[in-house]
Amino acid sequence: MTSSFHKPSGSSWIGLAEDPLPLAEAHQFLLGESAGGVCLFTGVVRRWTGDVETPGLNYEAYATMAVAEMERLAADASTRWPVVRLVLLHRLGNVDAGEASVVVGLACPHRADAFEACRWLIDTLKTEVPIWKDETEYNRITFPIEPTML
Amino acid sequence: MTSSFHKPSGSSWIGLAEDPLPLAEAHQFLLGESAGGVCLFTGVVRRWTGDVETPGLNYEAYATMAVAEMERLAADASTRWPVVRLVLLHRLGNVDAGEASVVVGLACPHRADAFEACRWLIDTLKTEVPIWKDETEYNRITFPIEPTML
Amino acid sequence: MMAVAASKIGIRVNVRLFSVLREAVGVSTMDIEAPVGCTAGGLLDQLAAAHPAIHRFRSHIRLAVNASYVSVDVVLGDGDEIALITPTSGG
Amino acid sequence: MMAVAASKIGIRVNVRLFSVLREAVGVSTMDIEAPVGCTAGGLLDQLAAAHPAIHRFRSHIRLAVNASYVSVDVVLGDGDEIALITPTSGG
Repeated sequence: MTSSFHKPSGSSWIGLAEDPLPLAEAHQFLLGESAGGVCLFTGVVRRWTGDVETPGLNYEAYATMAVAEMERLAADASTRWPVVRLVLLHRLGNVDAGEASVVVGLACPHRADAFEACRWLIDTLKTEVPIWKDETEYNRITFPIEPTML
Repeated sequence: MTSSFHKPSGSSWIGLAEDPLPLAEAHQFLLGESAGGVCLFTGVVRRWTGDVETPGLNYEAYATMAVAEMERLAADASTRWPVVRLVLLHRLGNVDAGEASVVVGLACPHRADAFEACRWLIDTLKTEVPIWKDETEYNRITFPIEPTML
Repeated sequence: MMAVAASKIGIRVNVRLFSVLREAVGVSTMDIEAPVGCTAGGLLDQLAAAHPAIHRFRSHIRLAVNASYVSVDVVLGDGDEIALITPTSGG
Repeated sequence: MMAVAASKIGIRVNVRLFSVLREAVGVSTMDIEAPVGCTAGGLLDQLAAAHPAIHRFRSHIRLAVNASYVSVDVVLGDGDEIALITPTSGG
């Protein structure tokens, strides 16, 4: 799992990697002359939930399927909304509190579509894409990391 | 109207200026340890609407009132949603096609609130804040720019 | 009572115009004398009577006094800044 | 017909476990022999009978074959990769 978030060539940027998320590049990728509305969602690992402290989370994935599902969701979104550009990047491994674990971005001609598609994508990613968070695995990897997973 | 987007000291960053919008700084400002969901909306001047080309737009404001209204909307949002951080920046003067005219960002503990508050803020800004776009004024400023407006 | 006083002593207010109103009227600001007790709506009546462009946009105009939206029945004070706000189009 | 053939000739499939199932069972992958004509649901029955942890999570498990979600009645082929997907929690 040493792959990084390679720059995209087409209109979608989809990725899964252990590197910190390239947030500024993701935002820049969405901006352009044909999209009037750009909605960017960033999910961050919260340190505090009430009085309970979370130092960080570990994210595990069935990586080949997760990428395939992310591609499928992106294609679905593009049939439902007029998507100009799309970003869907998820981080794996240890993510410290305060760091971003996921970024979802949509560029559409109008803002209502950008908001709706972005919301749909993050909601659907959470239920459909085989990625799991685990607080107890943070900084305690006991299973072998498979180099062929991506 | 020579003021720029000064960096904020508190939890809200509100501004109105002729400078290009500080998009990366705005996103960075929203990220932190207590907000799990960050929703950032960027409005961009579209070059094409069907076959009609827009080289750019000119934005005019009743600047003192616009800033006051933006502050009021930010305060309203904070009573309606659990807002951790908020960004509301609007550009004035000439904005070329492909450039951002407005950025609205919300950091909340959970994503549903971030999406809803962000959508409400951009929708309400459009109807309540005294800012006007004008395509014909782009690159043709015929009225005096008042240095005391901000 | 007010009406009698108004005919005797005037107030001065500053009117701000923007966007289509500024273009149609040809100025961005006007110093106006108004009777004491004059409301924001009363001032708008006076301006609409004097300027066909303001009359034309009248049903779309919201009023602000000193940078806050007000209802038409608010009474103006000397030195107030009154803005005629046509539908906004920021974003 | 299938059932008869299944008892004669087997297929080999690879089972993938993640998250709570990987922790509970203690392995992340298993090579399993199954009868020809075995369905994804049939394999899950077999696994649930052999592993109490899989039995315990059974009602929450969705099945994927070769990296796509499938229904329980899909027939497995030799060399298929079957993943047992407990409720996901990405984001």
